[in-house]
Formats: sequence, structure tokens, C-alpha cells
Amino acid sequence: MSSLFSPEIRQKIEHYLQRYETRRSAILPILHCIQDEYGWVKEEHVLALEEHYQLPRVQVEEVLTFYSMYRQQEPKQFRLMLCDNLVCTMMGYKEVDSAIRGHLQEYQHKGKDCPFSLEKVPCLGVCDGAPAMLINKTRHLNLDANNVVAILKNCDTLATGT
Amino acid sequence: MGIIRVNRPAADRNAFEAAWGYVTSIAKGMQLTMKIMLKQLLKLEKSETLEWPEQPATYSERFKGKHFLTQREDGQVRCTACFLCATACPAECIFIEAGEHPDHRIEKYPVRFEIDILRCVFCGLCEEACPVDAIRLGPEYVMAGSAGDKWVYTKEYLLARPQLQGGIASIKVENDKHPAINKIASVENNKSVVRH
Amino acid sequence: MEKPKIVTRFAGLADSRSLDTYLRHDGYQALHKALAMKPAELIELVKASGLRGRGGAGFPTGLKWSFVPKDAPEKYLLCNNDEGEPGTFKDRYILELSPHMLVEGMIISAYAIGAQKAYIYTRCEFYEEIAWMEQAIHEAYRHGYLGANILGSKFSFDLDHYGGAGAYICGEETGLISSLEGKKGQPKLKPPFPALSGYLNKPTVVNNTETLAVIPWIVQHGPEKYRAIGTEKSPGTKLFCISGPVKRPGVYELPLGYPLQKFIEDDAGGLRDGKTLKAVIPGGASAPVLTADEVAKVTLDYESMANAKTMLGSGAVIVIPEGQSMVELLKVTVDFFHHESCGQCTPCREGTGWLSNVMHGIYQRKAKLKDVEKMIAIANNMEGRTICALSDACAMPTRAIATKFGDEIRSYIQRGNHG
Amino acid sequence: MSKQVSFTLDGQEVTVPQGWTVMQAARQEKVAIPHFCWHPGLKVAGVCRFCLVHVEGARKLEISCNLVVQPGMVVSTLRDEVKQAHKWALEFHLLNHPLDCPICDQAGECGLQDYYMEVGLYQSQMTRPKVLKPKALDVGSELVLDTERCILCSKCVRFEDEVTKTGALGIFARGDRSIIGTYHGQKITHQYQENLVDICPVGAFTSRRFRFKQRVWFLKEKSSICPGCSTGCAIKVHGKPEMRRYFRVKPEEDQSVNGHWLCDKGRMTLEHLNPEARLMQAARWQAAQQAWEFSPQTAPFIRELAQEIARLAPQDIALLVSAQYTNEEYAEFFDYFVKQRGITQVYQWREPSEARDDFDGLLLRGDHNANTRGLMAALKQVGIKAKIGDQLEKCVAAKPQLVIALSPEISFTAPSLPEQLAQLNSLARVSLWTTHFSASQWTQLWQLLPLRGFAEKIGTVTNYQGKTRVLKEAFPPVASEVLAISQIIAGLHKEL
Repeated sequence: MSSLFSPEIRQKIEHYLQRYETRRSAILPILHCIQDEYGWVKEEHVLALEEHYQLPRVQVEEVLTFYSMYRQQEPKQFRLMLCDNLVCTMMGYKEVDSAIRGHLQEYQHKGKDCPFSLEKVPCLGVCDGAPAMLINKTRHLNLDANNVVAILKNCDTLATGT
Repeated sequence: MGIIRVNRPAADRNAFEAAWGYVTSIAKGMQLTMKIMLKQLLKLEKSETLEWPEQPATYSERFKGKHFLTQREDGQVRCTACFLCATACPAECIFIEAGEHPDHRIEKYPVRFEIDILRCVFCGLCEEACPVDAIRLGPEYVMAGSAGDKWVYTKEYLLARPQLQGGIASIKVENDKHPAINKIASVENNKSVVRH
Repeated sequence: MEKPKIVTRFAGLADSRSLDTYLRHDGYQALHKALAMKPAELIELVKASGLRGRGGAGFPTGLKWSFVPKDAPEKYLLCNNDEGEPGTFKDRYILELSPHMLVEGMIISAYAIGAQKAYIYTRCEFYEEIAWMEQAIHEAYRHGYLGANILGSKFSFDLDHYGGAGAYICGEETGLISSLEGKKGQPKLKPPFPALSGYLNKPTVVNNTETLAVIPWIVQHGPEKYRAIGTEKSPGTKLFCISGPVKRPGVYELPLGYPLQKFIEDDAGGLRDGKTLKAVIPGGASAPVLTADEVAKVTLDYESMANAKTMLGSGAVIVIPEGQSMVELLKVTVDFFHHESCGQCTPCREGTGWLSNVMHGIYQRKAKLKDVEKMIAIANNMEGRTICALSDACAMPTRAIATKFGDEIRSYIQRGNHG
Repeated sequence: MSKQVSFTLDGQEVTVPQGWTVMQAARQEKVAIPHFCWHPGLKVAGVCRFCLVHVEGARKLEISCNLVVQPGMVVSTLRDEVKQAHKWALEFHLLNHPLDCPICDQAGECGLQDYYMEVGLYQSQMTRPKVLKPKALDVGSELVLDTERCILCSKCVRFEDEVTKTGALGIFARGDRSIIGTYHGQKITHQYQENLVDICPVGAFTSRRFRFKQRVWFLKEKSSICPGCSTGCAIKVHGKPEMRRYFRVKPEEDQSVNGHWLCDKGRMTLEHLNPEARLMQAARWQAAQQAWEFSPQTAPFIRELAQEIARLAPQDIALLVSAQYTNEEYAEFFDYFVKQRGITQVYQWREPSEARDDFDGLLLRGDHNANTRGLMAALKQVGIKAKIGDQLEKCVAAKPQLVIALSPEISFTAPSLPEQLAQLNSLARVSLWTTHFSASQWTQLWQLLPLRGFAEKIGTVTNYQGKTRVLKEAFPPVASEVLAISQIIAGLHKEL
């Protein structure tokens, strides 16, 4: 067995392969599980899935590239997923966006390593709290230029703390 | 359709009258000839005769003479070996052998591009057919030669002819469309098309 | 107008998600009742209630169930909880209120169509909600509501959860099925329809979360009581999500046929900061926009919306205030569909990209006036030409905004041309 | 007999088997409905949305490839709305298609070009830049992939999934960023790669072998039968007769044998048709110079052969025959030599190492001779009992004074050919009738007579199923000195 995946992951993969009617159905949950563990899905993961679990690499790659939540690049510690859809646009997404960008640029000026990566995502399904953003798995609602910076600074302290 | 009947000309009244007519006509003609000859001998009027080949002849800018291939800015042939000139050619005088270009972005280029000039009818259809303005009919009209000469022009000959001595801008700027398509083609570009 | 509470009856209760709370409020009573009935009777009951799919298309639920062949050995029930329509957040609200409502609804529905297995397909961005739902499923298993021989009957049924991975198209029923099969979430060619050949080519019913969540109430209280609410052709209540600059955005349960204007002004408290109403998108991003004048005339039901050449959709009311640029909104809408097109059918794949391109040109004021007509032409030729409705969903709002707010777009372009 | 259904297609009453789609019916009736993603040999995908037709009573236009014929249905492909829909469907396809036509091998047989001439909108609507994708990718020994030209019809993906079952191709990402390809550019390795080129409606897949060799509109095509193995796939040979060159081999539809496909080996048979591989003139070995002497005149060679035949008794002459010639050629050959000249020593010439019962599961068979069954039947006809098998060694051991040999035509089917020829060297006189020639490997045979290749003759062959199939059309031979077997025999007739 491959040493690429930890025993827990291997156990989870086996579980998912058994859980659904077809092995193929397990591709999405397995990729989620790998991403939760490693932050992103590497080429070697896809190849290992084919080698050890007979999930064809083309099928896995198709799924991996089709769905927007999967990452194929090394992530930063905090993945900022800012909704840029209708309601958020009306409710001040642009100000939030520029506030975030301003904050991220500070890292550049200071020459510090930025722990954030910013992504625009479609509607997060929380339009009553627009503008909304997901940081990793935590939802932040009713953002504006001020509170978003506070949230980012809070993350900052977490980042430097660890 | 029908037949138009024309009356026969009336017969000359007599031989003398006919002869008189001929003689006076010739005399009138000779008079004009003599007048111009004398004027030109005395340099009162410019002669239209050129002392070719010592004196160069000028043709219209649209003259369709000997072919040449235009170049990219880096000197490579512009031709993409699409065979459209060979397809359009009514005399079937163009032979192309295409090949894979080492540069990934160019992909296809002519390894051989030959024109059998003895078969060419100088119709200019190759120039019309070319989608990338790679072949043009130039201003050279002197193509006399002897049996031993090469009558199949090679790609190298068509691409860079020292005797043109840079007289023709055969280098085309990338993505510069034909003036008819792209009206923004500058006057500068137009000027450089043909110069003698 | 009376506002009966069916789904929202758990609102405001402490610990509303727990099984205890649910049981205290007649939870799983409908299941007892349903298991005593024949599946065919249940389908008739739901037909009689006039319940229509709450996902967007409004297809009668009972009718959908009746298409499933009775003698097929393997059948599936799928819950479409992949709520992705911009402006919609009602299904999330149900999970937040009481996931047991959905679980019970699914058990009853599965019994009616004869499915042994069901999946709740949820978008993966709902991390908390998924945890609550899994908790509810777990509790239901522990108390014998799920698993073998439910409540001592011969009916055995398994319910599982499946998470999406960020694709709007998985909210389309066959896209959802593809995704559940572990493929790209590309909708499948119809016919065959999923009721005959769906998940793993077995008969499959896909229902929206809200549809399934009201089933227990209908079974418990009878179809007549449900029919009494709402209008003749659109009976019952529906969850409406209101968002935008209103005083109280959120989810409201209203009887169908409720006036839109009243909803915005009374229930949601009207526009905030003294803004005036410019337009309303009545059913999520894919619904054609209504101007302020039209808003006064329509009521919240399928027929009234259809008459106004728009649709009720998922019931996502997006309020647009005066001063909001429609060019910007259209750009956002078109970009969204461009991003979410699965790329399968050519008119949608290329059309959404084309519209997005043209729209960006307009937004940057690098467009010609006739681009507005071009967009309408593109939209017309995208609509009704593809496997699923995503292409229509992009075409309809584009055409509506480009026609109703054409002058605004044109003057936007012109201002740009003059500097 | 399955149930039949009648419906109206463009005003014509059409009857088709139940379960057929409108597209299949239209194909049978030769009503052209434009399409990209539909292929008769693959499952319906319904993604190009091009084959729209109008059905009376339907709310919107339907795609004909997924529209099962219902009795009494009234279908129209001629209405204005249908034509307008086709124009726009094509316009959508062209939106992100690069203007590569001058360097694209598909030009001239490209779906986009053909349909543009037929149903094009003729006024470009596109003003914005196109989506750029990777070009000229190496995805297999026979394939070059240009993802930018791809219109995502998914035919190649379905071919990989359904026909070869290798699943090497996928469509990655989504929307108009979708890219066709193999996993991280891996190579496709199976034997059916060029079918991807055939089914690709645009120039996304092009053939490495044919790449840039010729523009397709210069090519003439002739129907023939693949000589590569005993399956005998129906093929079309594409050549330029005025250049005396052949450029490619494509499959022809034949549901009873090869369906729509042809293996890459079958396409390689082409290499044996072009002048480089061919024996263009008759030749004899000059022992003094240790070299071949070629002659533009074949008649003297035939005369020499005739003299030998006349000089020798029939029992001193042997025939050595490979199983790659047509039934008609065998009939004539045996009729003359066995019946008329009384030669009884007939040996089969086969590859000794052949695994005759091999089969790759799709088309390619271990018996690399196109007409094994035809040869056996021809032998039986002239009263010679024989079992299939290589008898070359037996022939050499019998030490005949003269061997008249019909050489295998396609060299990949006979890897031991040079060694087998070397064995023949020990014999006094060998008259080798052959299509191809290799100056570096062949020595010392008495005479070589040039024969026509498979694309240059008409006739019939009998495949492994016992089906007798026709090589329908012939190209003119690559050189005027290249002869048909019947011409050589006629020459011998004249001399004797």
C-alpha cells in the first residue's frame, strides 16, 4: 500500500468506496477528504488513487477540474472565498473586495509572506447576510470595508500564533 | 438574331479618281510623320521611345511580374504552406512541400516552394488566393534567358533576391492585414509596396 | 391575508433541530400514518394536495412520483439540496430549523415511490448545515426511523448524504444524478427521463428539499387542508427569500398568491435608508426582472409570474434599489452563468461566454449601441436549444434587462463614447 | 422482422424500424441534417445541438439524434426557423474556433467549413478575442492534438470509452474553458489511434503520418479492401495519381465486417504502395557485379521465363504462393500453371511465426494474410489438397529447377521475409513476382517481376468469415512497367 496517504485517509477512502453503489461515486468524497487533509489535490494523489484503488485517472481528473471547490495548487493558510454575485454586488461587495486587496497588498509592501489567497466564488446561499465570505470553512456575513479587515487581522494573529 | 444586309459600296467611278484618293491619303500621313520626326530631331518635342535596356522602363504599380515571397520580420518565409496558391494556379506551376516548423507557434512552413516560371501565365491568382500575403507578383519583367538557365524558381530565390537590392519591401510586419481588409494600414506601408 | 406556518412552525423554538423538539411537535406522526397507507394512496394524496415542486420549475410532485414504474426492483429518491441559485437560501433555512422535517419527508416519499435508498445532495459550502443534517440522520437511525423494517413495518430504507463540490449545474436534476455517480455534473440527455432511468440508470425521483419537507405536514393534516391555502392552481405555502437593501431580509413562509408589493413593503419592511424601488428579480438570478410598475401588479404564484413573463423560480426575491446600475447587475449575472456553464452543449458553452464578453465590453464602455440588440439575438438563440435549462436561465434575464432597461444600457455606452 | 414505424420527413412518408431516431431515418433517406456530435457507431451525446428539426406540435425545436420516431410524427428540416437555428448553432461553434485553416490538415474535409458554406451566417458577429488553449500536443504515436480547434463534440471521448474501452481521453475543466485531452498529456498507445482523426469533425486530432503531406482536395479516393489481415476491412485509399503517390488509408463503412473503424496497422499498408518500397522495373541479379540489373523492358524477362518453363519438365518446376492475392489472380495463376502446364508442386508461402488465431478483440487478427481462405479454395479448385501452413522449407528441400513465387505484398505481415528469401537463394532459378523490393536486403534471385499493389487492382478476396469482398476501384499503377499477373501470364502464353 502506498505510504502517500496516512492510515486514517486510507481508511476513509476504503469507507467511501464501500459506501455508495458504485466505486466511481466515491470520487467526490475522496477528493474532499484528500483536500481536507493536504489542503489541495496533487498529481501524485490522483495517480495513487488509480494505482491503489482502481479509480481511473482521467475520471478523477475530470471531476477534479470540473468542480470549483477542488484546488490543484498549493493553498495559503486562509482561503478567502468572497461571493461576487448579484446580491453581494448590490450590497457592497466592491468595497469589501478592495478592502481585502488593500490588506493583502500590505504584505507585499512589508515583504511578508501572505497567509491569504483570495477567490471569487458564486453565490454562497446566504444572501440575507450579503456581502458574504467563506474563510476556509467558516462563514462571515454582513461584511463591510471595516469589519472585513478586522476579521483578516484576527486571522493574522492566528497565523502568527501557530 | 438575324442577318443584317449591308449595301455594297458603290463602284469607284474611275481608276484615276481612286488612285488620287490613295496618293493624297499617303501624303497626308507622311506629312504628319515628317513633322514629328523633324520636331524630335530638333529636340522641340520629347520622344516616347526608351533606349531599353540602357534606359530603365517604368511600369504601373500593379504590374504582375516575377514572383517573390515575403518574409517575416526575422527573415523567415511568411508562407504557411497552405497550398491555396497551388490550388488556384490555372497553370499548375506551383509546387510546395510542407513541413513541421521547429518553432511551435508557426507549425507549418514550406520546405520546398517552387514555381515553374515557363508554365506561369502571370495571372496573379496566387497572390489573390494567399491568406497571409506571402506571395506577390513583383515589378521585374526581364526574364529572358537561355536554355541552360534554371527555369524553376526555388524558395530561396523567391524569398531573397539580391538583384532586387532591397527595392521591394518583401518583409511584412506580423499581423499586418491587407490594406483592403484593414483600413488602418498606414501610408508608410502603402508607399513601400513597389519602388523602382 | 392569513399566513399559516407549515415549514416555519419550528421557528423561534429553542433547540429546534433536535429530535426531542421535533417529536414534541408531532414529529414522525405523519410517518406512522403513511406507513399504514398503501404507496399508491400516498401518491394520490400528494396529487390531491396539488403540491408543486419548490425547486424552481413548479412541476406537480404527485405527478412526478406517478411516472416511476411500480415494478422496478431498484429505485432511488434524491433530495436536491444543492441550493445555488443566487438569491436563494431557503433550503439552508430548513436545515437550520429542523432537518428532521426533511428526513421524515424523505422516508414518506421513498415509501410512496418504493425507493430503498435515498441521498440528500448538498452543496459542500454548507459545512454547518451538513453537520446538522448528518446528526439528524444519525438520530433517525438510532430511533428506528431509518434502516431495516421502519417502525415495525416491512419497509426498509436507507438515507445517506452526499456533498457536492462547487457546481451550480448540480442543482439541475440530471446534473445532480451525474455528480452523484461520481462524474462531472453534466446534465443528461432527456429522454430518458430520470423517473425511468436516472441514478445508475434506475428509476429515480429528484425532489427539492422544501418539497420533501412539507410532505409530512400534508400527510398528517390531509391534502384538503393544504389545498385550502394559496391559490387554485398554486396551493399551499412557500418559503420566500428576500434579499437586497430591505429592512428585514430573510426567509418568509407565505401562502402562494401573496402580493409581491405587500411582501416587500410589509413583511420585509420596505427598502432601507430611504431608497426607492427600481426593479425586482422575483425568482433568483435566472428569473427575468420586473420593473417597479410591474411589481405592483403581480402576486407570488406560478401563474401570475408566468403572465408577467417571468417566473416564481425558487422564490428568491431580489430587491434592486434606484441608483443601482443594471449594467453591473447584468454583467454579474452573465458572468455567473458563464462561470457555471458545464460546457457540454455548444449554445450554452459559447453563448454564455459570448454574452459575458459583450457585457464586459459594455461595462468598460467599449461597445457599440447595436451590441444591445446583439445580446438579445444571442439570448434568443441560446434559449431552448440545450439539454438543460442553464442556457435559458442565462438568456431570460439577459433579454429582460436588455429590453426593459435597454435605454439605460445605451445611455451608459454613450456616456462612455463621449468620454 | 422488427416493427416498422411511418412518419413524415420533409413532406415524404418514411418508414423505419421502431426505435430508430429521426437522424437515423434521415441518414437512410439521404436527408442531410447537419451534425457534429452524432456518429452512427457511437452512443448519442446530443451536445452539439446542431441537428435541430421542427416537429409539428412540439414546443421548441428538437435534436434529431435523440428524437425517436413516433408514428405519424411530422418532421421538417426545411422550415426557416430550423435553418435559422442551424445558422446560429454553427455560429456558436465557430465562436472560439481559431482561424487555422491554412495550416490545418482538416481543411477541405472539415465539418465547420462544409457547413459554413451550406448554412453559414455569412456575417461575422465576433468582435472579441477567442479563448486560447494548448496547440500541437503530442498525445500518441499517430496523433497530434490541437485543443483550440476542438469543438467539444466528445466523439473521441466516446470512442475511447465505448470502442477501444481504454478511456484515455477526457474533457477537463468546464464551460468554454473545457479542454479535451489525455491525463497530463499522456500518450494514447492503442492500435486504433487514427480513428480519432477520422471521427474528429474538425482538425483537433490530426494524423502524424499524414500531417502536412498533402491538402485533401488534391486527393482521389478509391474503394478497396485492407490487405493487412484476414479481417479484410473495407477501406478507401487516398492518392494523387498524377504524382504516382498514395497518401493515406481511411476506413469505409461496412457493418458486416469493420463497422466504421480501421486499425493503425491497416493504414500502414499504404507504405507498401509508394515508389520507395516498390519494385518499379523488372530486375535480374548480376553475380559478377553483385548487383541488381534493372530493365525498363519486361518482355525479355517473360521470354526468359517462358524458355525455362519450356525447357524443364513440369515436375521440376514449383509454385510458391503467398495468401495475399485476389481470388481472380489465383484462378488465373493456377489455371495456367497447374491445369495448362501441369505443374503439381504447389507450396504455400506464409510467415512461419504467425499466431493465426490471435485477435485483438476489435478488428486485427493474427492471420496477416488477406486471402487465406481464397487461396485454399483456389488450391482445392485445381485439385491440390493442402493444410494452411508455411511450406517454404519443404519447397527448398525439394530442390526444383525453377520456382515461380508470388511474394507477400505487405512486409509487416512477413517479418521473416529477408531470411525466407535467403533460403531461396540456394535454388537455381527463382522467378519472384513481387510488388515491393528492398535493395539492401534482397540478393541473388534469378529474376524479379514487378506486380501491381492492392490499390492498383480490382478483384475479390475472401476474409476469415468466408465473406467474399470486392476491391472495387483501382488507381493507375505507379509505373508503366508494373504489371498485373494476368499480363505476365498473357506474355507467357504468347511465348509458348
